Amino acid sequence: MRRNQALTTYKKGGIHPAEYKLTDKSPVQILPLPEKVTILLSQHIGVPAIPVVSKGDTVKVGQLIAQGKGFVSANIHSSVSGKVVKIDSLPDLTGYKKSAIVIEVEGDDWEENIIQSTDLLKDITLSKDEILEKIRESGIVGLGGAAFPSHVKLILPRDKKAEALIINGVECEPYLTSDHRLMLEYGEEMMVGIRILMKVLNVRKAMIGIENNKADAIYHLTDIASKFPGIEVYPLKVKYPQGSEKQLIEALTGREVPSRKLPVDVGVIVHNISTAYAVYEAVQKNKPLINRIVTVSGKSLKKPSNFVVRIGTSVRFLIEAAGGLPENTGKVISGGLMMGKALNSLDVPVIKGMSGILVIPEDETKRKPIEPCIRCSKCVTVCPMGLEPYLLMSLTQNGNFYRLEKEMVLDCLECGSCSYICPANRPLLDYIRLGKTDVKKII
Amino acid sequence: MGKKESSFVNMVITLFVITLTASIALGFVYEFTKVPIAVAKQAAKMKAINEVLPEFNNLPNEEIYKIVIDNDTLYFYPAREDNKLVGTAIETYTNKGFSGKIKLMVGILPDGSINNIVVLEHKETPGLGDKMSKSKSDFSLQFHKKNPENFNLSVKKDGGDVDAITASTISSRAYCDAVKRAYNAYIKGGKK
Amino acid sequence: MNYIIIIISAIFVNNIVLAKFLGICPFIGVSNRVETSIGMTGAVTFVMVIATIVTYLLQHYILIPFGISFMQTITFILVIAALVQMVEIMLKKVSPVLYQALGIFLPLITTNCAVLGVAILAVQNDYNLIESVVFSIANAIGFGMALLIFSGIREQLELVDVPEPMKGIPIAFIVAGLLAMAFMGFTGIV
Amino acid sequence: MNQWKNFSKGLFRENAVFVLFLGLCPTLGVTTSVINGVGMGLATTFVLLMSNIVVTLIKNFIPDKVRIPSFIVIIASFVTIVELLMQVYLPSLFDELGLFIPLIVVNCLVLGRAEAFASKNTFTSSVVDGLGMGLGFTMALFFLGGVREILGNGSFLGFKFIHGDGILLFILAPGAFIALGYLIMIMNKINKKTA
Amino acid sequence: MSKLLTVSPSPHIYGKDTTPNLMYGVIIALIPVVLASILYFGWGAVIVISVAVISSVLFEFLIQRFLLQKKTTIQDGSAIITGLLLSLCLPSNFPVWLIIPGSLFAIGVGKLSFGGLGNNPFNPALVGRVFLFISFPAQMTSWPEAQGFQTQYIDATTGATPLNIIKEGLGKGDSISHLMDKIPTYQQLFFGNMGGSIGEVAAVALILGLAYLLLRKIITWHIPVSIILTVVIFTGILWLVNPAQNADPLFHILSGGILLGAIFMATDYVTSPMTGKGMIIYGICIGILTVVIRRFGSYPEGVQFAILIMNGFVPLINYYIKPKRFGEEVKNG
Amino acid sequence: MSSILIIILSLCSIGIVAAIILYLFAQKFKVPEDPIIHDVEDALPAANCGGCGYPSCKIFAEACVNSDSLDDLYCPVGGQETMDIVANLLGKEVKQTDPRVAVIRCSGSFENRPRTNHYDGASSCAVASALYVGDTDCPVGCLSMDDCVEVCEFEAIYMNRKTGLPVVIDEKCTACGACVEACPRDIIELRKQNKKDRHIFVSCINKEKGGIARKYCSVACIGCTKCFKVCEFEAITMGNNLAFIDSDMCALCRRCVTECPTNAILEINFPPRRTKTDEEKKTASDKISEKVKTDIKE
Ligand SMILES: Cc1cc2nc3c(=O)[nH]c(=O)nc-3n(C[C@H](O)[C@H](O)[C@H](O)COP(=O)(O)O)c2cc1C
Ligand SMILES: Cc1cc2nc3c(=O)[nH]c(=O)nc-3n(C[C@H](O)[C@H](O)[C@H](O)COP(=O)(O)O)c2cc1C
Ligand SMILES: Cc1cc2nc3c(=O)[nH]c(=O)nc-3n(C[C@H](O)[C@H](O)[C@H](O)COP(=O)(O)O)c2cc1C
Ligand SMILES: Cc1cc2nc3c(=O)[nH]c(=O)nc-3n(C[C@H](O)[C@H](O)[C@H](O)CO)c2cc1C
Ligand code: SF4
Ligand code: SF4
Ligand code: SF4
Ligand code: SF4
Ligand code: FES
Repeated sequence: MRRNQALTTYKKGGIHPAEYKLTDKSPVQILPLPEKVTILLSQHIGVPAIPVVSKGDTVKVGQLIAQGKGFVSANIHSSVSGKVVKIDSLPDLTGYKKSAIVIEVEGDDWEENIIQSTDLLKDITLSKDEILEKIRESGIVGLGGAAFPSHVKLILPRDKKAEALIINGVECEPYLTSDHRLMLEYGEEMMVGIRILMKVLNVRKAMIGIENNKADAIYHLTDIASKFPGIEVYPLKVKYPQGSEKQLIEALTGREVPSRKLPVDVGVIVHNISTAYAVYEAVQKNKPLINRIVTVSGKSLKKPSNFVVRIGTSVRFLIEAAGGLPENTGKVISGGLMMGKALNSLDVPVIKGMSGILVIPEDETKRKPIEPCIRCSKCVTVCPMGLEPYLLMSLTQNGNFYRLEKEMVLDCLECGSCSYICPANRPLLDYIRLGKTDVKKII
Repeated sequence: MGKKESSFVNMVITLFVITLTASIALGFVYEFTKVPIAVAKQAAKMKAINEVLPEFNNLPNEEIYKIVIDNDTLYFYPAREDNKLVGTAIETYTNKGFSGKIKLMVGILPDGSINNIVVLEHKETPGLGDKMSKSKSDFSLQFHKKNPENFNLSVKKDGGDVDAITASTISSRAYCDAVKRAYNAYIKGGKK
Repeated sequence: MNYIIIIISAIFVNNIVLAKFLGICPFIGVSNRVETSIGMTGAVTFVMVIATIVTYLLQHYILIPFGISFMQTITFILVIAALVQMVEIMLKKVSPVLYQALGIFLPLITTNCAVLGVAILAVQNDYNLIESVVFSIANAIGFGMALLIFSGIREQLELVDVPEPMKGIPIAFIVAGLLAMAFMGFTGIV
Repeated sequence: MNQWKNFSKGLFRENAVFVLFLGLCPTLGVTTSVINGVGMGLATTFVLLMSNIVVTLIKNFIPDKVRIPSFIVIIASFVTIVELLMQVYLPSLFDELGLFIPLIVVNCLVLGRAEAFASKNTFTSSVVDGLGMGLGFTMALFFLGGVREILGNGSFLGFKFIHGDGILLFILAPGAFIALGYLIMIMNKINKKTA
Repeated sequence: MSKLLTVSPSPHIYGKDTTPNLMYGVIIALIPVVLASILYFGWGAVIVISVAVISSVLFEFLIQRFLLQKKTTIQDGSAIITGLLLSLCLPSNFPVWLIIPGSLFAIGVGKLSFGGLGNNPFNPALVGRVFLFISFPAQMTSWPEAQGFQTQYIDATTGATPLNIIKEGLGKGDSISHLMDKIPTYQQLFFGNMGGSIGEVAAVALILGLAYLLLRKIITWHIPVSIILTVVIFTGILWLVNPAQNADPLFHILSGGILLGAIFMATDYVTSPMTGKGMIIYGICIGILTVVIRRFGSYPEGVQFAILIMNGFVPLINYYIKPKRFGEEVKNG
Repeated sequence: MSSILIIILSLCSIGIVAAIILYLFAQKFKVPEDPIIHDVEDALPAANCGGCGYPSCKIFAEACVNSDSLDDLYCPVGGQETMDIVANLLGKEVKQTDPRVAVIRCSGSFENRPRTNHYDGASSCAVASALYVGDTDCPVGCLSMDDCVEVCEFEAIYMNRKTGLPVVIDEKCTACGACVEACPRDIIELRKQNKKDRHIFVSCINKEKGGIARKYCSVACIGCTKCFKVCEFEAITMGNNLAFIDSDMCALCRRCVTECPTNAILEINFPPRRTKTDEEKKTASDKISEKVKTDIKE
């Protein structure tokens, strides 16, 4: 029904990196259980969770092992069954050490109340508050990247009202296909998840934004959406960073979220497609967030695939499953090419927010030598937030934090479009990020 | 060292004494230089007059008279030898210079021909327009002993007889304009 | 029309800094920030106008009638210095805000040849009182414009990698030179 | 020895133009030729020296509040004297330097020295300082005038050594700035090396 | 681990544009102009262009290598552009021994004094050109006639440029309609047949270059379009008010260096504003200044001064004119 | 002669009128300002360098006058002398701060600390440190990207490219603390300046348990407490698996240096040891201090 509609997108800036969606035709496979998982206690934005098990305890799949304390925090559940062998500081994705629980896998013993069948449970029986509690208990965090505890987003401030729910199916990063596969394979479950979210938020309308390069998903979801009142699919023009909350909202509604305001301020709430699916599983099947789909991809990999992975599995294990680390590997990236984190070691665990592992050959990783800015203004043109990256970078280098704040450095999404486009290979985002941290320190 | 404190009386007295001393000193220097300065100023003009006119033995600047023509006021300095007019120096100007006003002293002989021309004042570009000064180029020599009756006071580009200074047509044109102005004034009533 | 010519001439064609070389010290010294140069321009305008008025009166009602024009320099500077100090003292008390914005530049302006220069030029050009005022305002604007452009460029240069020996004053002079070169394009407009 | 240091600092280490950036207007304004530059420099030196002498002699009798006005009167008197004398003896140079002669009064260098040095030091030091500073200033004007005359006019001290014109720009306003910019850079380098 | 992983902040992929890419793009866009100029001026053009380009590149190399003692950047192509554009606004009989100080000034003073590519506030080619114009006005104002391929260089037949004819004529009190007979027709102006500097003879070649630059997205439309439109509107008004004293807009656009300036010089990244809004303001001011200088000033041509003057204002424009920030105007429904 | 009279009259009257008006103005619009601020400002070096943490010398002078004690106020350029003068002027006590000098508390040179990955981002310690642990596994070790070198206005630090560690030139260091601020890893410490620029300090700030620390870096402090036990002057404190030598207490006896099993304690600018046993056991610090000397000479 919306197939012939003109494609919309946001107005300002944006780039178009190569897509490399190698795995968009690979069905999701279930990854075998590893021998050991390392579950970090800080997988979300906010206060780290506090362990509620101790060394030597045996745990089941789905058992609460660490509790989120404080308003912005999330529970953490065991993703495997077995014995807790260590509660210690271990390197996280940045290599710095953070608290983690290490569990040795023994069998696959699930908590009893989790419904393991794959039947679609369409009826939403729980009340609004019960749902919210369920989501909180299940430790669901945003799976679109930021890993912000989802229940917090669902509790609207008293004076604000949401008019619509926006579901982010954009997946604008190169290589990544986990959301894409999810939409194709678990479309109906996801729709139920969206209905649940709509119920909690008390909205009549949900808009699913999908970029035009996922035509199959658009067709598929448009078909099933007709069975779910209020949910509509909107095809979008391909442009990075359309997946970013603010840009997506503008693309779909024409509203711009003002600087340092939240989406609720323009009457919408954004959730990712995988988050909606996780909500479905939590509410309908009692299943906490213990696994997720991770795209393991890269041109040099033997078997690029989409895996369902237990949280805490080591990245090395995933790469082995995808054919092993090629000889010429330069970088291993968690997340997408544009926003992902390069890993300094393969012995780090999968976390809730990890949507992909990319293996990039050596010759493609080298940054080119930095040249002086030629003031071509390309970075200004592509910045989706209307900032001036070249200026932000040199202000950071000169330590002019007062002016940096005035130039709205805190609005930067860290989308990387500016560094991508710069013909002089300037590490714009590297410095802007630093500038943001420094500015946050002084205000 | 003990400085004086800044009381009202002290301040006024100090300033008074200083200004008094200063003004006395200045007054004397002024008195002393008053006449020489006037002489020096006259000397410059006299030098120009001398240069543009043939030998004379009167004091042209004491016989100065002015002629008003088309709203222009020009000063004339008649030169006589033994009471016989041998030439007239005319202080003339133009505003058409590349950088504004140019002042010339033009010496005209009784027969109407130009004896000599000296630039009194100009702001033309050094190296270009300033070549109209005698010390910088021979431009002004071409007017020597020419009678504008049969010497068209325009640059060649405009159909005249004057060779313009290279790359300074504007200055040359302005120069001619000033000379023309002097000549016209001379013809139209300056001849005394 | 006369006023327009005075204004255009003072701002563009015979810009006080770029063509006449007056007020170079503060031009070089106080031009690293755009904001300061705005303050400086305000202060200069203020002082220049007042100084031109007072010196005009002085010239036409004291120096000329008494035939002592040679005392121009000494009387003008004395009056200007006293005036600036008076203004400074007064501002501090009457409007601390204004003092904060302009006052810190005032002592600098006393020893700024632009003010005395404009006062003398106004007399030399035989302007009447109103023309003198227009002349001084236009010159102040010309000064301000040059200062503003200059501070903009210098602020930008601070963010780039100027060769070590050229840093600071030398490069400022080069910029001033190129700017003066560009402004030569206005030659002949009036 | 000490006085020599006192003297030479004005020439190099604390050169008014190249290091302290004072008195820039006359520096740029009159240096179309060496002669003009040196003439201006010497006129300034004279005023500087004389005012330093007078200030250091009477410094103890001047109350603080009227210090600046008194200094200005003293300086202005000497400037006027220079003006008058030049009109008698060097009328053509006086015309060339024009406005910049009365502006010696506001040359930050002169007042700055009176205020910062002469009002605090002994007679000999003040004389030496005035001389050093003034000659340093003259030297700067000499260099700048030299560069501009050579490049802009192809002559030195009025003696023409090339046929035709020089690079006009250096005689005009922009050339003054640019030449001074590079001179300061070179001076910086020299000062740094000897430091 | 045998081989070490590489770690760097995101993003991990980069676009294809590089500085040399963009610069060589501009050089390609200049090819039609160069060809046209050789066609009309012959050997003179060849000599002037090659001397300017070679000396610019050489000076860039020598100064960076021996005075600044850093890596040379001649391979990025910007010095070639500077040399090319400098030569394109010289007359084709301009003596070689003056071209060399011109490129030295352009590269040495205009560019490398500030630290080289990207730092200079003023357009180096124009700095060189205005330097020559001011320093050697005689040589800079003798314009060979465009008469098809010629073999003579210094002693080429010279004539006045259309703008000069107009300026001088008006100065003498002639009226435009009278003067128009003396200058080339529009068709000649468009395809290139007039006295003038090497690069401004053929409007069509310049417009080809503009098309290429826009297609390859090397520049945006803002600057050229706003300059040209402003000149058209401003001269149009003057022309309508007093056709006897003012030439018509089309003449102004096609004659002299407006197209060359608007397309290749005002657009120089380094010396033009960073935002669309800023570029338009910049363009409009250049247009106005150009006409003011042409019409009221001493010089017949004003683009180069106009661009240089506005180069001076660029930092202020960048300081005050900001891009529209996301979410600046709240559009709620 | 009458013209002289006119001259005298006019100039004097202008002078006197100016004096009177100025006086009246000064009286009428008097703004109380503490003259002492001016005096303090005069005493300061007028470098306006910001080393004191205030934007200009004048503001620092105001701060000195307005605060109750001068404890937190220190002008690094003028040094203790200047602060004494200021204290005298204000009649306030100054805390006696000994002259200090910066030291680098990391010995994780390329040799001592294996690299575990390759960094390819913007060359800035701050950027790298915010991104991740760095190109070794030590989460607190030097990142070798010159942030401290760039920030030093006195050119008192340079990077030794062979070791990948910065080196402080003691004579040039003014202890302004800029590098301490700049180092994202807090490696740099201002320590008491001893005679002949001698230092003894634990050149490591890693708080991991011994075994782990040692794995990252062969000269890490492993918290074995041997030095702590041997120090007679109670200059050494232990905490979090890390020893710390208080420069105010240390008597430079050098006992701890030889005691340390990992050579984590450095002695700099000491004459070489003469005993035979020490010859073979030439400490890492000896090597480094020799290196420093030759580097400076170069
Ligand atoms: C510090 C912080 C506080 C937030 N607070 C709220 C909140 O109070 N309510 C809400 O709905 N979302 C909140 N958010 C969530 C954001 O709106 C956004 O959904 C989340 O950061 C993920 O967005 P992204 O992946 O586009 O960056 C917060 C996010 C952050 C980082
Ligand atoms: C530059 C940028 C790109 C993003 N791209 C995507 C994306 O492709 N898909 C997605 O679901 N979220 C993306 N996000 C995150 C969203 O902004 C937002 O956090 C998310 O949709 C909120 O849903 P969640 O809380 O359920 O994760 C992106 C964020 C940024 C800043
Ligand atoms: C810096 C500069 C100064 C100039 N000064 C003068 C000048 O003083 N007098 C003049 O007639 N033209 C001057 N010109 C104008 C040019 O030489 C102009 O092109 C010339 O007058 C016209 O050329 P033509 O004389 O060969 O016809 C100057 C040009 C420039 C760039
Ligand atoms: C679109 C474009 C236009 C350019 N125009 C000029 C120019 O007019 N003059 C010039 O010297 N360099 C020009 N360059 C080259 C380069 O940007 C210039 O040399 C820099 O100013 C040197 O820092 C241009 C480059 C580009 C990409
Ligand atoms: S990373 Fe920040 S500054 Fe750069 S384009 Fe994205 S939002 Fe703009
Ligand atoms: S894209 Fe790069 S070269 Fe262009 S303006 Fe931005 S930082 Fe400068
Ligand atoms: S920054 Fe300061 S403390 Fe650090 S080495 Fe330099 S002078 Fe010493
Ligand atoms: S000491 Fe600190 S600032 Fe200096 S290089 Fe090492 S990590 Fe960087
Ligand atoms: S000499 Fe200093 S402002 Fe002119």
